[in-house]
Amino acid sequence: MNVDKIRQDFPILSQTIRGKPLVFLDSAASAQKPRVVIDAMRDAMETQYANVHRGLHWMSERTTEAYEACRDAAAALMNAESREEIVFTGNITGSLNLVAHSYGRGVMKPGQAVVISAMEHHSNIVPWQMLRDSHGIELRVAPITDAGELDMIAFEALLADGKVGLVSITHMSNVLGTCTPAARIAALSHAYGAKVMFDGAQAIVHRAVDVRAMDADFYAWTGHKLYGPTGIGVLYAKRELLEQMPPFMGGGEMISSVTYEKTTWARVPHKFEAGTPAILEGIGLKAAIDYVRAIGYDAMAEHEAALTEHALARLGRIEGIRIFGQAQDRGGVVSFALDKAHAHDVATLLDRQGIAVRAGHHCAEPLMRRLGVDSTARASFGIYTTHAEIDALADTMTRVREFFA
Amino acid sequence: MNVDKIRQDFPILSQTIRGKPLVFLDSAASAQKPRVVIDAMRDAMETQYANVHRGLHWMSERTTEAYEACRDAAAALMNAESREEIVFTGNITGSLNLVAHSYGRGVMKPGQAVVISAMEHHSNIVPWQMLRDSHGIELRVAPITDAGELDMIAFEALLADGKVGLVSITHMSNVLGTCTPAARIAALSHAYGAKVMFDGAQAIVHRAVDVRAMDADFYAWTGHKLYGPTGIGVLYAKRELLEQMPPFMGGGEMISSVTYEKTTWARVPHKFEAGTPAILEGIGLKAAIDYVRAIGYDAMAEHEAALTEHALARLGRIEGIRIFGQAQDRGGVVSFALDKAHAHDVATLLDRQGIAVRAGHHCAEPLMRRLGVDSTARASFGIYTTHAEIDALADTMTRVREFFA
Amino acid sequence: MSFADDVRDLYQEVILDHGRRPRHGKRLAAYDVTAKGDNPMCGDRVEVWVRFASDGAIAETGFEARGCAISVASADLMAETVQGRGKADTKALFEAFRTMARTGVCPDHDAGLDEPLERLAPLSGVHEYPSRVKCATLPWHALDAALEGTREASSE
Amino acid sequence: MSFADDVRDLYQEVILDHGRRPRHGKRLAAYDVTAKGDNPMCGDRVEVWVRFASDGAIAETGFEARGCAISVASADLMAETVQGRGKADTKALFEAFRTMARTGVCPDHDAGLDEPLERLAPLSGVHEYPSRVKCATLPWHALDAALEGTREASSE
Ligand SMILES: Cc1ncc(COP(=O)(O)O)c(C=O)c1O
Ligand SMILES: Cc1ncc(COP(=O)(O)O)c(C=O)c1O
Repeated sequence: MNVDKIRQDFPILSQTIRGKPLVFLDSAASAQKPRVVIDAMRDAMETQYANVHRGLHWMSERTTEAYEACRDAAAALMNAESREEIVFTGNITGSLNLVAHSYGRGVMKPGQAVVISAMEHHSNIVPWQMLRDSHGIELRVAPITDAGELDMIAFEALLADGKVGLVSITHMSNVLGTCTPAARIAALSHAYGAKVMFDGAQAIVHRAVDVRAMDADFYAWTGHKLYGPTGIGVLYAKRELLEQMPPFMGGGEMISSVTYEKTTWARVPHKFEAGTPAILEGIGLKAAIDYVRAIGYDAMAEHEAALTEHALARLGRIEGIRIFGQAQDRGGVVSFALDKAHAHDVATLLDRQGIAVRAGHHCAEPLMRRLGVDSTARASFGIYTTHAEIDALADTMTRVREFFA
Repeated sequence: MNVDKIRQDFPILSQTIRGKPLVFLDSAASAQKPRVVIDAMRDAMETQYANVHRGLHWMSERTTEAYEACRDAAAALMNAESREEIVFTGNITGSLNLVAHSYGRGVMKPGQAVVISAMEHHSNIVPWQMLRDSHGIELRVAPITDAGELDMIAFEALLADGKVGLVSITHMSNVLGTCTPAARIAALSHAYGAKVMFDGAQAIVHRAVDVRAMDADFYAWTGHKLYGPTGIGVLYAKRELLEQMPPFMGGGEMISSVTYEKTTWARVPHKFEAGTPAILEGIGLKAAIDYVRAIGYDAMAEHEAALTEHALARLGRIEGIRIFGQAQDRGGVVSFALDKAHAHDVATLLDRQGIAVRAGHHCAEPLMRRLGVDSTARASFGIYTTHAEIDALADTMTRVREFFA
Repeated sequence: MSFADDVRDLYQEVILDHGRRPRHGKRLAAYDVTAKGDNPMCGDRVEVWVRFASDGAIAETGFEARGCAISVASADLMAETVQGRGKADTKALFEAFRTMARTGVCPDHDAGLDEPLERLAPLSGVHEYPSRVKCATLPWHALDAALEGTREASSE
Repeated sequence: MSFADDVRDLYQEVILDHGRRPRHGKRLAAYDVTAKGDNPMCGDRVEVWVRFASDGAIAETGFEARGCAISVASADLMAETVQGRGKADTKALFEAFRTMARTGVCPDHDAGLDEPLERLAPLSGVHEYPSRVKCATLPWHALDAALEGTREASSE
């Protein structure tokens, strides 16, 4: 994998920030977009755009094809059995809420339980709290070990009483970088009669996801982290579940026929896609998926593993830096704290040098409490990240530490 | 208003379709995008992109500013009292479902009623049916006259028993072109103790919307019809209502603090915006709003009134064509049917000549039944539509009629 | 090109003719199987009735359609071409027709299908109009449902 | 430019000093009003206590802050500059400081504010870092809430 060449695909990377070359280490929040994505969206708007699905004219038909090609691409990317198992939403938060409504309120029964883990993003906590509070579902939290891994024994214990209807767990923590053993989680969940969903927002950026191999019932992710546009999220769900679930939002596109008395739903996946879809975003995401697949997950994973190792080594040598998470299996995200300075001050000082990291609770307040901190700084890597950028981070951190000493 | 000049702002309009110049008369389904919108989105991706709101670094701050500027622009466009009254969703369908959930399930009580009209889009029917079926809310349908106007006497009668909690009515029909008297509808609704929402998907494209002058409680529209990108919808709601309503979706961005036991919500409007927002789409929509305001609603309304009059005159002279809707106050949408041919055949024959119209039920099946047809053909106009294009439509319709005679 | 020339690629005379005056556009008084087809996307609806001969071949097909010229013509041409065919044969013809409607080219097929496919060929113009392909295949979906003993089909 | 030079536009020595060793960073044993301030976006939290003199002017302000150097330094500089000021005067100072933090320039103001604004001027560098403006204004929001008799403030 030729990172220099890849960097040329991302126009934004040549920007300067406060007079310094941009060092973008905030890809886990949202990734930058390659030229193919930018061009795909622009070309659509310049040469081939109309509303989709119901149009009988040329522009509409061509736009429908271009947009629906994203469904095929997403299905292939995840190795879904069929394109009908792919539902588009607005972001992964939308995907998780869809399942919390349509499966949680629509299929689960009061008295059942949902299991999440202690390292979830708010998007995989709050929908279940709302389900708990409105639908009488118990919310159980599987603990993590001090290394930041899912405690599999405690996890299994939570399933033991057979009340768990759904397990919803991150496939990769956006704070600790921990990758969770999806196939084992799924097998255990199924053994105790629970369905299983993975929050793949981070995981799908770093490794090949095979929903059939891991036997996921639901798998959700978000376009903007996979080098695609904002405004589009993806939900994979086994067809039988989609068939079983009532719709979430009502409106155009998701109906088969409407009378005031009775409305019948469109076939899956359209039953879950109300209103004009994110057409341009689907076209952009298709280009992003193609781009990622052309590079290949093997190369990406290898690159990011090397970067992560380098970052852990370099940051680990700086006195006063604490690194969070020592999972065996981890992706390209490193959270850290400096003893003498608040994470916000760290982020600002780095920003002043053109280095973009995130600082705060990373939408994971309960995990922050588990780690005993209010906030951390986080550097996260993409396909365009270089070893030199990590060196710049580490060198600057040394000076930040001196500055606040 | 110089239409020739405006057309140059829309790159797509110079395309040819099946060897003929594109005559795009399907703007009511989704409008084409001016160069400023395309450029705004491209520039963001090329020069200034990161996730918003929580970032402390330069890119994130600048992107937040650019994105949030759309909220100011939308508030100003609608004359909202404050920017906090603007909630972003995925499309207007998302806006309507948000209100059906957060106001319908969250604030209304079983036994209350919702009033819609007989000329609603499915997006303003199905969410209320779902509310009816899950929450014990009655759904009442205000009839329309044979001219295609809201029957105000019958409408008032539906309010009389004081059970109506919410009125949700289109501000302009996407089939008949009828504009409804929003201020009168609001005054009546309020007189009987009901809140009122308008589906402004079509209206806001054709005329200035002043939510305070009409005293709307909710007003919803969708970006892609106002020359903006897909993937973003807008909901205006009075602040006191937003404060009162529980959130719809849970996740990142919409919380103030999260513990497993108790989560508190962010301030309005963020309480209703879960997950990474449609950042690029907000930036694009801001450009679209600026573009529209620079042209001015007076000029746009005048242009479209002239086009509509011309279309009604030209199509009205063709034997065998039936035009639907004779409202006094109407926008740039003309639905029609040909006696000897099905609307789909009409649309295909027009398409073969490069003329894009929509044919079908226009996501308004109950209205089709009211009109006594299965489908209609619909020509709809935008700021770039010319009289010559309407002549092309009329000339071709004459030949279509001959062809099927 | 004139207007008429332009549109002849799809609306050939035979289609207009069968669309306007379908020969088989009626409910059969006596039938063995029946099914409905529905295209919710555009509202087309068709109902077919089939009577079998004693050897199991299709003796007669009738239909009622609400829809465009393409779907009516396709239903009528279908009724015409399946007459005398067995179930397997009819299914093979459906498959071949479907490919033709989607791609515009006739797929490799059994020599036995030469003649019926030629009769159906005027409909191959729909492949240029993807949203109309379903109009052409809807009656076939309904027929297939009838032969299979399911009562409803959708070409969505 | 060296690293230190680069960052001095925001982290001036006086800020570092007050951030590290706040003089007023303690709860008052006796106080008249108190309030909390919260910035949910970044988790900063500050609590202020105020004791009035007999003429109604602020006699002393103490605070406890959990947050970054900017918010702690701002709280400390605030406590220093509001000492001896009346309520109206303090509010005027808050307004002027807020403008300075947002824009980097000192707004038109009463001559009486010359001296305190000069003391707060080191914080004006935040205007280059919009997300940090709230860190600087949070203690002021809390103080304002205390003076107004509301118990909670947010700089969100
Ligand atoms: C009147 C009306 N309401 C609602 C909608 C739905 O808009 P969207 O599909 O963007 O949610 C439309 C357009 O399709 C419309 O014309
Ligand atoms: C693990 C994880 N889950 C969920 C999300 C939420 O994604 P989005 O904001 O696109 O809905 C994120 C990113 O913010 C994440 O990292």
